Amino acid sequence: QDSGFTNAPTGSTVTLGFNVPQTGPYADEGADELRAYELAVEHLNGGGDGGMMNTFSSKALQGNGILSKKVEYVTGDTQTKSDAARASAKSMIEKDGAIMITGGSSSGVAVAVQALCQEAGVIFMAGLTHSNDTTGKDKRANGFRHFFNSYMSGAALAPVLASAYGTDRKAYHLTADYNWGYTTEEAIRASTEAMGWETVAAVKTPLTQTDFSSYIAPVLQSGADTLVLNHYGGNMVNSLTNAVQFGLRDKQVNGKDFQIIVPLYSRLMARGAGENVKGIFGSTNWHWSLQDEASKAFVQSFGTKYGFPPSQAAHTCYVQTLLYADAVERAGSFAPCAVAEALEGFEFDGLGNGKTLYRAEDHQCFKDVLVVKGKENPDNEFDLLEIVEVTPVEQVTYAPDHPQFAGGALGSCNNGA
Amino acid sequence: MGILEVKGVNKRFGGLQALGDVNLSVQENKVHAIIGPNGAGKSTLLNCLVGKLIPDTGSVMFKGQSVLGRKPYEINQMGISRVFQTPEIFGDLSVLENVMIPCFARRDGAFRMHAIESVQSEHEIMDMAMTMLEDVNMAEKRDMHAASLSRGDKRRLEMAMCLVQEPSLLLLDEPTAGMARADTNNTIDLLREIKEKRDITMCIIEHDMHVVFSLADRITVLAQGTPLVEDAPENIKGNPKVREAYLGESA
Amino acid sequence: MDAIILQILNGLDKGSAYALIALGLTLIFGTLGVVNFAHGALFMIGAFCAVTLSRILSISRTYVDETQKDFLGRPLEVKVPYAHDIFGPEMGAAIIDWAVPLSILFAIPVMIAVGVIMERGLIKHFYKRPHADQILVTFGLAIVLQEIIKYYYGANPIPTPAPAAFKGSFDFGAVIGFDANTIIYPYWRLVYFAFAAVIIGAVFAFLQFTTFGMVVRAGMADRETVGLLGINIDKRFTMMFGLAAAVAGLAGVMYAPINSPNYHMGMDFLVLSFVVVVVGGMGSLPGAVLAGFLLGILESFASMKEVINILPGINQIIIYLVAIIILLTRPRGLMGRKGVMEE
Amino acid sequence: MLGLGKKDTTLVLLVACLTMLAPFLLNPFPEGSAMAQFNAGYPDLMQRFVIFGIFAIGFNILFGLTGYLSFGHAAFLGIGSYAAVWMFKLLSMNVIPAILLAVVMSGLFALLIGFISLRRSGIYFSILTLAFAQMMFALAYSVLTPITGGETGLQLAPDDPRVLDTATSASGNIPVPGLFGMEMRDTAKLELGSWVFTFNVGYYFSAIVMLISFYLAIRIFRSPFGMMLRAVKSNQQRVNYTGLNARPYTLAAFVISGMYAGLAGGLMASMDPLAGAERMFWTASGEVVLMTILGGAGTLIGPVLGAGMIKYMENIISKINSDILHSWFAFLPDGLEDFMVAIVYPFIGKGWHLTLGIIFMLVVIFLPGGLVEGGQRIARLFRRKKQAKGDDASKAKQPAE
Amino acid sequence: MNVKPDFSKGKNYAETAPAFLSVWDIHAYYGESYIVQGVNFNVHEGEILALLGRNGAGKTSTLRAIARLDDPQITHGEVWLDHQPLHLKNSHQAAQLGIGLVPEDRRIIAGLTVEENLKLAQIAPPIGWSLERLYELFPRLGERRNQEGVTLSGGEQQMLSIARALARDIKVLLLDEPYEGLAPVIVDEIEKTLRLIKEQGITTVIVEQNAVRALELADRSVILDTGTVVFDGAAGEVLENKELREEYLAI
Ligand SMILES: Nc1ncnc2c1ncn2[C@@H]1O[C@H](COP(=O)(O)OP(=O)(O)OP(=O)(O)O)[C@@H](O)[C@H]1O
Ligand SMILES: Nc1ncnc2c1ncn2[C@@H]1O[C@H](COP(=O)(O)OP(=O)(O)OP(=O)(O)O)[C@@H](O)[C@H]1O
Ligand SMILES: [Mg+2]
Ligand SMILES: [Mg+2]
Repeated sequence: QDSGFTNAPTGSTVTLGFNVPQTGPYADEGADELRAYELAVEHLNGGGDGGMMNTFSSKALQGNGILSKKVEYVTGDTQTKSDAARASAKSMIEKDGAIMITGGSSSGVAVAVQALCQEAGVIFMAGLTHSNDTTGKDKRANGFRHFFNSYMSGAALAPVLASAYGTDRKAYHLTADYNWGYTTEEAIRASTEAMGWETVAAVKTPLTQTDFSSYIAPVLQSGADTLVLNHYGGNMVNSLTNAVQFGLRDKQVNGKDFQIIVPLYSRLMARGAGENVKGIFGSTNWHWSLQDEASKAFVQSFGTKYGFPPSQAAHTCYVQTLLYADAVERAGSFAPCAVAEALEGFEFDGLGNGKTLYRAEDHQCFKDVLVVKGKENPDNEFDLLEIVEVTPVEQVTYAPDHPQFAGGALGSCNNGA
Repeated sequence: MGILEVKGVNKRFGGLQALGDVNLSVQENKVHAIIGPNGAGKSTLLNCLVGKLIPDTGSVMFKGQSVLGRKPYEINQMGISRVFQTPEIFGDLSVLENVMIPCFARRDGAFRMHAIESVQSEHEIMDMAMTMLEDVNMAEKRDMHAASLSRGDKRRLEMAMCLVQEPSLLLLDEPTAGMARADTNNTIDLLREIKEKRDITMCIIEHDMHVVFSLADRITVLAQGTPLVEDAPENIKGNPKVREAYLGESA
Repeated sequence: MDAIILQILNGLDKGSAYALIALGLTLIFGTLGVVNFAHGALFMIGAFCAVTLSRILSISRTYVDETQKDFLGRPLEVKVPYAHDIFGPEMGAAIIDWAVPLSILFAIPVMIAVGVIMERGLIKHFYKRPHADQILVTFGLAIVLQEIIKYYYGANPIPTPAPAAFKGSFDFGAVIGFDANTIIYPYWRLVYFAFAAVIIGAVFAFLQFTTFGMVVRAGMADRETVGLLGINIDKRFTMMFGLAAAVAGLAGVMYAPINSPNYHMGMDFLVLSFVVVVVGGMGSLPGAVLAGFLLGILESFASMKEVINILPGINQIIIYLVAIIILLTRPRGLMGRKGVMEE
Repeated sequence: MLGLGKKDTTLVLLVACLTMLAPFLLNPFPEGSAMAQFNAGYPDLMQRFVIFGIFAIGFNILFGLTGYLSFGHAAFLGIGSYAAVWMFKLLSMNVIPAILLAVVMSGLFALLIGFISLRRSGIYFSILTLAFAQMMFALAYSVLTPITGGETGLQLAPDDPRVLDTATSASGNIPVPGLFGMEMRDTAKLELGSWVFTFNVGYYFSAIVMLISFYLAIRIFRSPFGMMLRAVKSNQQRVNYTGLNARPYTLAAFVISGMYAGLAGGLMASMDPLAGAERMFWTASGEVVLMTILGGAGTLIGPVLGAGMIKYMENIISKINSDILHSWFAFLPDGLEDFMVAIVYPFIGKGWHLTLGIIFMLVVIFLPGGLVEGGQRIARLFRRKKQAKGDDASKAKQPAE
Repeated sequence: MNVKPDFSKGKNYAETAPAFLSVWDIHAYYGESYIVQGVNFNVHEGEILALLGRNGAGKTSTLRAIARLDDPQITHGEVWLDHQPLHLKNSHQAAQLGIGLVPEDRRIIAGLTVEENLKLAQIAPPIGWSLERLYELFPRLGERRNQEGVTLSGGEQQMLSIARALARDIKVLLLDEPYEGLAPVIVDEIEKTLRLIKEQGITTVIVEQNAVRALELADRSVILDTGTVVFDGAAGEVLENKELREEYLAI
């Protein structure tokens, strides 16, 4: 029996904590994450068709739970607020004896819960979090991120944008006024400027803004010919809708067609923007239309169970659960430090994004990044984005001490009590 | 020099000259009555004295100091208390508490924070308040919610609240309106008694001539915002101008 | 110069949304004196009336098309709206396209019914209760309404586009002699502005030229006495509530194309609309409208990058800052009535 | 006792017993049983109960006594948290200086905001406080990110100076808040049969602070100061014409309640050293209003009950998922089980808001005085029963007519 | 007294003479406090009834109960006006059936001008005196028609309150202390008006502390004490009966 760490499982079961937004604006995203988690648990316990367990390069998982303990789970509501997220994570740790916490759909929450897990001595497998900080200045030894980040978005998008729109563009950034917005703007600016674009202005917009008209109206006057919306979720839906309403995309500036770019796409949110996403570039961690075996297997089992394809949030959450389980199997222990060691520098394949590395220095996964575009003629209601390019991992890899990730330290892993 | 000197006070409301050049001198330890038709500006004049209104021009001196520009509570602390025409009491508090509050104001001034002591331990204040309630015959109602008092009782309570402060100048705006005859008589006695016991000056507005003539040492008749006459009570009764403008035949 | 005109225009349009929302709130909060935290929910329900109607219009029959495949590679189920069958494909498509304007007709009875039911069933018992109780009950109601919508429509925004005829924007600058593309203005926002003006005008006229407004105001100041004068004030309060709900709902219907409706849009607007009403002055309809436009325009100016560069973060706080300044300099807001909710 | 009347002493003792025995009372169901889901006796939630209790008690001093409805009180909670975390970052992990600074800072802000806002009354006051709080939230969330940590919140880092303490513990981790060697998170477990009871240092520390706050609040309620505040609520005109300056009284109440909020914020940061801007959002201010009214505004114990109720819903009901539901109804035949789950499902888990909304409405409709009134009604019912018995007895003695 | 007369139309009244307004054994509560404890009296068409009693005797409460206001709540008893069962109605229905109450605190509606206050009374049918006629009766109101009602002087408010009742076509006028706060000349004036009103056939119930004046005006009198009727008879009788006067009216 394992012992000497927080919530060491004693019985025949092991409890995982799924902490997702169940209320608030990201509730649908959270619901999709939860579906993925339930699917993952089913697969881990040997149910269903096994999904990506069949394609996963590591074969440690047997379909008999984790280390032969049946996987059980508890759920909590982050409300997309760091306080609430921490409260529910704490209750899962303190009350339900969760050995690992995973989930979330915003960077603020991820960072907050990651710090909590570090303190409490459990592993945190981040869900959807895209800010550089999660594995940058706010990284923690007990926290791991599979999802990509702002820097990778910039690095992946820039070449595609250059080839589609040319290298002589004037960009106007609208940036959500909080950490994720800052890192995303920084990343996109850095990579687009590197290929010759000019940034004419970058304006911060309040998180609580719902109508972006007064930010969008001056764009044309500024002489910019490209609008970058560093917005996510409801902000993105509204700002994009407003921008299209203003007819920006029908205009010509500097002799070029005006273009809009959304660095981070989410299919669920794209649906909220409706027709307006057509032809607009962005990046995403994963998309269900990927044709590799792993993705197909995942879409197959998810789609059969729930009737629609999974979102990128669902994908990353599913993968994180498998990765955790696999690491425990390989380490032969639930002890966080052992698990962390097993994950650090772990190389794998067969989970949908090609060959992937969990880098030891910052606990960030490095894998291919998708550049997508709003589809002009969707075949069905889920077919909103088309993959323009799969940017190879080399192109989005950066040094651990890259300035965009400066500050902070991983610290050492914590086994807790 | 009176304790209260009002000089050349004017007050306009839009097009209405509510007070026009009012001069008034109230002598110490005297009861000065202000009478006059409805809308003559009597209440407005009191409002100017207690800081509820600021006169457009003129001066109001109390004990040689100007009251103009001071806040109502400062004026009260100078020693002016007022009973309003429509009772202003603390409806949510008990009758006893209603009377205790002015006791505190008298002892502690405009602000003092007794946040930790208990009300129950303030014996002297409680005693003071109870004595006052007995004086106005309301002792048995001490625990009643002030809002549920009948109208006459509310007036008596308000008067008790003013009297307990032992102000040097007490302004009474129709203190006995709506009071039963018996209570009116009691009130007259009470006011008399207080006047004798303590050195107190009163300024009283009343439409009940019985009250006015029983109490007043001097009477000012106000009509349309200006003093018509000022004289001793005996002379007022007979004044034909006053009879016509105000008293009518029945007086 | 053109930048300033642009922001004024923008402010006007944002202001018309604020004014319209605040107008409905003023009828309930400023006039009936009920602190209605469910007002945002009414706005949201209005927007979902548009969503619902467009869904109703596009109710479809399905047939399986073997030639096409769905995401799992199964034969695709193709949907054809009944509207296409009934009115012919062209006319049917046009009707679906015009769902939002059509929703106005749909929303009026729905919203009046919602308002009346809400008042009769719930609010009626709270006129005499403390504001705190009103807050609790209406907040509870708002949550319930919100959750019901979320249950049926999900948490994501639902795109509800304006008719194709209103797509794109009007080059205002070109018309008044500036360079092309400097001052542009989406057509639908022009429609919204005009619509707001009409509604505001109609509500004003109704309250100004009938005794209705006076009676309701009197009823709020003193229900008992109004009853003594033989007036059935309950009935009028109910009507007022229905009216307010309809105004809120219409504001929501027309707002749907501007921002895709989601279940929490009401809460997003709630605080702001209270601020607008209070800054305008309690009990004053013109005040609410004026404050709506004023705050809209100021917000637009504060969002200019030139301004943000000088005062970082000003766009975040401008509305509240202005609210504080106005409330401190004008005790009862811009045009507030004395004695309304001041106790 | 302690300068309180008999009734109040009983109340304080009762609350003291309840808080001290909370680990038992809140864990009535044996571990592993189907009902264990409803156990609330784990440190985080217990801490939240008492901390939000403090917040609500303080809010009630302002709202319950003066009637001034502040809609921005969460700002002070936020300030308290930030102050405490900064103290952890700069000085030491001891909670005492952190909490002191939290109280002082929130008191200062309350003084400033109160001084300005109290120039208006009624709804105008509410909106002023709301505006201040929203501004503070917006700034904390974005522009002031260097001071507040922005969206992520202000957290401890291994490279903090912490002049009186080590920056990192021996194991290379950030140290945790403590009180002279006792860590706030230290927990002892007591297993009795299949029951597990948890005793947590942080909880008991907060509980004692709460008891002190509660006691002080009672003293304030029963003091001449409290009476003045009620007078201000009842008739401010009269207060002024009685020679009392209402402003310092209301301002004092505002500052005191702001300090309570700061204390709550400081404690929150001491239990969990991260301060987020969302704590200052208007919904957080609204929450304390709701807690107070739900429990019973103007009553002593009401706000604590309200706080407990809302936090319980938020933390317990929201965590029930369909899996757990199925296990509850597993004893039913399959069809019926699914049916029951389908009925209950919308109200739990992600539907916990719905349940909360319904409870708000039910309480305010049927118990106009909040939960306290509910308690009183039950008490009255019992008393009446007793009385009825007594009446019967006395009737029996009377001779028949 | 123990047999309840049948007040409905077309029936023979067994005991009472034709009564226009009948108050039959009403009991009314403010919340838990029992205030009106079984009040009985009849008012005949066209007469003036003086309802007298000490402060807190329950006069106001009785009038409010008759006018069917929410407080106090009638728990038992009946009120009939001109064959209509008022106890089954609520206040606005009672008003439409012809009850006109002039409340003791006047209840001028804040935020409305004098004229609006009067217009408000003429919204629900039946409509009584025209505005012109009212302004003729109270010229002061005419002068102040555009002033906000609550800024009127106390006496002016009283006039407005009476005028507002007359603006409706009422069958019974319930006056709660109409003379309170009025200058003696105006009291004379109102008394004249009341006589005038009486000539028009309007039935009046008047509650007044100035008992003598009220009794001079009234045909009959009912005296209340702690919520019950202690005297019911001709007005003159009270004036003659010294005991009664001293015991219940203290005059
Ligand atoms: N705030 C105000 N705005 C406009 N007019 C006012 C205001 N206050 C008082 N008035 C007017 O000023 C005049 C004087 O009013 P005041 O209340 O002083 O009369 P009064 O002598 O007290 O009469 P009463 O004996 O009837 O109480 C009245 O005609 C009144 O209508
Ligand atoms: N709202 C109320 N709640 C509880 N008790 C009340 C309320 N209003 C009046 N009372 C009580 O009812 C009794 C009768 O009051 P009422 O006002 O009818 O007396 P009244 O005869 O009109 O006296 P007054 O001459 O002083 O106006 C009083 O004892 C009073 O305290
Ligand atoms: Mg007067
Ligand atoms: Mg009375």
